Amino acid sequence: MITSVFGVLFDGFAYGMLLFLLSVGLSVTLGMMNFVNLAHCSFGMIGGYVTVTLMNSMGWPFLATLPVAFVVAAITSVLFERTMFRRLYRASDLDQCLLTIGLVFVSVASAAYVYGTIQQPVNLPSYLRGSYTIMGVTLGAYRLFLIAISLVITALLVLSLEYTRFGAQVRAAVDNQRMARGLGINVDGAFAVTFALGSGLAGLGGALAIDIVGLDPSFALAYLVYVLIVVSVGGLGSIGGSFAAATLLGISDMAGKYYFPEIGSFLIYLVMVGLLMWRPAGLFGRRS
Amino acid sequence: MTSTSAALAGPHEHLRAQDRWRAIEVVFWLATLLPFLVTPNYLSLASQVAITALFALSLDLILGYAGIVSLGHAAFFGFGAYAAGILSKHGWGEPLSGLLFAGIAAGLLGYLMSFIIARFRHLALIMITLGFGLLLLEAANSAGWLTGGADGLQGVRMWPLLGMFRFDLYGFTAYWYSLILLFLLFLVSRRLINSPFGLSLRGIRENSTRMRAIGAESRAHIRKIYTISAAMAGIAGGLLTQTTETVSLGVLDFQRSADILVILVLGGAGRLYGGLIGAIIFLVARDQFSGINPQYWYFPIGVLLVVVVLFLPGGILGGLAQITGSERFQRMVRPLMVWRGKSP
Amino acid sequence: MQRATFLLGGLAAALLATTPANAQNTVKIGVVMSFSGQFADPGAQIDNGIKLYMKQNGDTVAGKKIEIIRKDSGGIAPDVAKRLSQEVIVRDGATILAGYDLTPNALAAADVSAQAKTFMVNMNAATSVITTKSPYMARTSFTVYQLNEALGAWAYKNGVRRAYTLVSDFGPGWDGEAAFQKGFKDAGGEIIGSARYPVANVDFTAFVQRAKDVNPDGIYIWVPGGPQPAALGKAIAERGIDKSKVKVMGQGELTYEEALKSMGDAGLGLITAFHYDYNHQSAKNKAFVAAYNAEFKRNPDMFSVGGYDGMHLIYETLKKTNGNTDPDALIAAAKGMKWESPRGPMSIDPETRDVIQTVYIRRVERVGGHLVNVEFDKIENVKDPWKARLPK
Amino acid sequence: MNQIKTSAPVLSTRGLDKSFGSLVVAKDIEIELPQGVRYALIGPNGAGKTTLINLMTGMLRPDSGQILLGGEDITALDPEARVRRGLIRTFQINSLFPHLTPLEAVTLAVCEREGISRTWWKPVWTYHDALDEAYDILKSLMLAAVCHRQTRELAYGQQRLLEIALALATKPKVLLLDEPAAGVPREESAELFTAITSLSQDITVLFIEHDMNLVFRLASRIIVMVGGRILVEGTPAEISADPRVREVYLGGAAHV
Repeated sequence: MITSVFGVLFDGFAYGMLLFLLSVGLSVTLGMMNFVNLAHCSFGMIGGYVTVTLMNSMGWPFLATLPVAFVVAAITSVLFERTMFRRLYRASDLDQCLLTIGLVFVSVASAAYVYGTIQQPVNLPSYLRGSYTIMGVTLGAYRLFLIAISLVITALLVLSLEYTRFGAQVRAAVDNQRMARGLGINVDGAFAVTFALGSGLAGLGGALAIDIVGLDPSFALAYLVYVLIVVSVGGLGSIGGSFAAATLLGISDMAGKYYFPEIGSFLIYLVMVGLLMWRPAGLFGRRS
Repeated sequence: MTSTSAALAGPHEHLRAQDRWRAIEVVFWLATLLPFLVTPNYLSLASQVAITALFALSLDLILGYAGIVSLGHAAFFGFGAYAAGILSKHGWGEPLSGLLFAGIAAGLLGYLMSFIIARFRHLALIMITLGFGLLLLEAANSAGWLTGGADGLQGVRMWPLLGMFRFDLYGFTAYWYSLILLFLLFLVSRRLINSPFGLSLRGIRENSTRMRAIGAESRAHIRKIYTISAAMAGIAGGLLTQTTETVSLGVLDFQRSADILVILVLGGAGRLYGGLIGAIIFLVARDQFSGINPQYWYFPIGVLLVVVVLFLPGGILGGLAQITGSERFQRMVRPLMVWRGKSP
Repeated sequence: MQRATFLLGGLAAALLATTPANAQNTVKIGVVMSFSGQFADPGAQIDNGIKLYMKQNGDTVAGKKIEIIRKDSGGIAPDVAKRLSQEVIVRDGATILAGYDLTPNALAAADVSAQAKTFMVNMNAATSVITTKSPYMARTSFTVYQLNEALGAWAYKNGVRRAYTLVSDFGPGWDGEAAFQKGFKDAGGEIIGSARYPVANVDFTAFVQRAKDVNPDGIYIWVPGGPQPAALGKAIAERGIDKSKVKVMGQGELTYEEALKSMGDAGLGLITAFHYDYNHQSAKNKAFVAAYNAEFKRNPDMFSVGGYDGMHLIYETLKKTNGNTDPDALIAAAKGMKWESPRGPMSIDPETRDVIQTVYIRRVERVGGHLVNVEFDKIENVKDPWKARLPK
Repeated sequence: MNQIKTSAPVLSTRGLDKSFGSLVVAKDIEIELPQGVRYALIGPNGAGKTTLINLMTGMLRPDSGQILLGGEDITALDPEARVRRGLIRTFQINSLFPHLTPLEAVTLAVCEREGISRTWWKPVWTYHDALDEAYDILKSLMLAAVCHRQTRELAYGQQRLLEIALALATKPKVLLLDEPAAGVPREESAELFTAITSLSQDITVLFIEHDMNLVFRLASRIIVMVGGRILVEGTPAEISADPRVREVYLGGAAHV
């Protein structure tokens, strides 16, 4: 019984970490510039396809593809940010939604054209397959890897935002854009870098997600709902909030399926609705 | 657009003039009859456009007028669709009463939901509506005994409309039935948005804090319009069930909620005709693009959305209104407008 | 603003005003299925099967030119599928309906087939009841009952006594569960537990752990295609279920090609019941797979063969009727038709118009460096058992 | 100009306290506003003037103390209910309806007051009385000429006037104006205050204003706040003679 609790916690946490990587970028850009980027998962999809291409066509090892997935997604996103998104920072949310949904459609069709509609397989190296059993709890190797990499990234993010000059500028820009501008902070530049960082993380998340959720052109739409759930429950612009929300949702989803399979599919939505009714601005949000 | 002459005629005359039917509106509604004559092979598409337009109109009432963004409006569409379907399956296939039933059922659900909706705004509101929509979808999937689950509800059979008109293969009955309902509910919406209640809704959209400060009953207004909108969406759903004699989980899908939002924003929210134009453009474009290539039609549709946002912010009608309202455009077209005997 | 409204309305009307070309010597086939969205890949594979058959056999049969009109239903949307089926008949002049990947869509289109009296070939949707909805419909795929009831009986015969079932929580999953349990229990087995997982589930560890906890000697799984089979296969391996002691069984989607690639060795030992695999050993299939590879740079799957055999059925019935597209003549010609498909011998049941075929039992093994489904047992001439039980 | 206290106070507060953590923003506030008086509320930045208005209108809840309107305790009522009883405010930063015309906005407020806003089957223009009333309010504030323009197109000073017009449309007993002339050029602000002081004597007005010339010319009584407390209350003459006030405003000479 106790071991099953630990097992569920572990698996839920790993799943939550995946959600966290996919969502944290959106939370920051939405909180910082009020830009509703529904195409966020399209950047995740780019990362996924980069990994698949490098592995299957060029024979790269899995781990080596991950930084490339990050970089390609980040660069692509900045191109879009500089050419298109920035023109809409002052537009209404609805126009922003429409533009980015349009881009999602384009990305879905493009992926289908280039890669076909087929499920992309990813063949993990042997050391990431299988599992370890520690004190009766089975820990999947890939899940351990996922948790480790997410914790490292979270630590890096928090450290760089808390202790670097760039981090201070970003935080200032999130808190009060106008005042940040007044203080001579290059808000546009800070935003472009943050945007790239967020999309890069989504790209990394997309690459890491293939093994768990697969990859086909519908990825860009299918995981949008989960990402939005994490962002809203966590609170806009809050890394800690996204982390907590992703963990909470991952674990409650897993626990719900394990202990109450009859209502397993309802649980993630019930948790979200309940939390938002309790705290409309999200767990760590300052404003809704 | 100039108002000086009307202003002199007294404050109500100006508003009354805004409320009057314009020639172009009459032309628009007459044009909706064109499919009967010009494209009789496209009547089932036309009826789907009319139903989608009604659904978009229902969303416009809450989003375009009261500023309540919903990513779960399919809940009411789907609830109405299933209500009409289940009624028919259990032996009552009379269309008009079935539609009334669908509207009341969805309206009741909307009324219950409105007590929650009225308390939230912004992202929380969007996500709560989305959450409830998905919960309803899961519930419909689980309640296979009632809804038929993923296979869809089987055994929906409609009696002839008014006892005389069968729902035919060509979609003839389906289209005029949907069109009349769209028109009637459009009239209701038009009346509603020009009423004091409609004015208050726009106030809520524009500045809900200020509404509190002038003592407005904002929450009561929101509850009311949400209920009306839900009932209307339910009628649209019921229409879909009745004209196609099918219902499946697709009516409750997140995709349907997202699509209708895209359609409304594409056409222009808060303009009454926005949802109608959006539905026509989106569905006709989809039909044509997917006819050319059934696999990659998402691409041109996506490009269409991007282009509209970049060049016509505020949706097609919003963007056009800005362009036609601009001085430059007025100067440009004035010579062309001479025959009308007045400036546009 | 209102001016623009009108202009756009007029434009839409003009766009719509294309008239269908009409030629006496053409047989038009409306193919309605998902070409986009979540179910785009099955649609693409069915379409590949159709294309390959037409490439191999020409686009003329019995003196008539065959023209395919493709329509995208975009997912679970019976209203759209129904409308497109109607339109392809009334607007484009199609005399045969084909395609249909999803049950609700096929059920809705069956109404059109029955009402408009149009010959309809269901190339995929696998719920038993579908073919009863139109007397003009035949099926060239399989039914869930056909495969899984056979698998249930086979499992008992091969030593499984206490089984756990885990299925996707929607119609086909329920059918799979019911069919396996019926076959298994009728043979004498005991179901010691069952669970249904949410349709949109992504992580299966919790469910697999539950199954493991009750210690069964067989686990039955019903999973649709997409990313879930690989996730399930991996979860089973991760939870340390020993497949030499516990038989892990399912319908063929569990071990489709891409899923096996993602699973890697985790997939070894999974047992599935299916009607087709590209690894099926026959001359006919070898030629089919080679041609398919050359044309589409990938292997055919159950969807491809459904489309391929569906076209075969249409061609052969047209030959029999000498190009006559009268629906009664076509369906009469289809009834009882037998042929050798890449999947093996198959025929159309003259009573139910449903498919009769061999159900293969396969195990995942490593052959020449690749994981493949190796057939090691088979049950021949299986009819849809669900329809056999219908009151006549 | 000088009013004499005749009637019972329309609005009064008793011992209002409010603090955010250790920051005290209101301490033991006791105010009595008689009918028809034009009160000015002055004090240095951060004295708690806007906070006091927020407390009185219910946008903030006091930690302790009472607010009475016409003798009724309204401390527990929400802002909407206070508005319906005749206590209304304007905002220091414009809080208007950008896409409505002034006529629509003021009509909206009139309709809400009259309960007409619940009806959705009759067009607005059929309510001639409501429209006429709205139009008259706009006319009295010199906004009649622009009453069909969109609010966001109006000049800033006109928008400040519209703030007041909206408040008047609720037929207030007490009108609380938070820096009604904030951002308005000095020449226009005098005009604006003339409009305010010539409002009906049924209305009690309390305004926050930094321009001491205006305050001393137009207010019949003045309250001075410092650090969340009321320093002194009196007629303009009394206030200008008060040494404590002079001390407070020593650094604020620019205002005078």
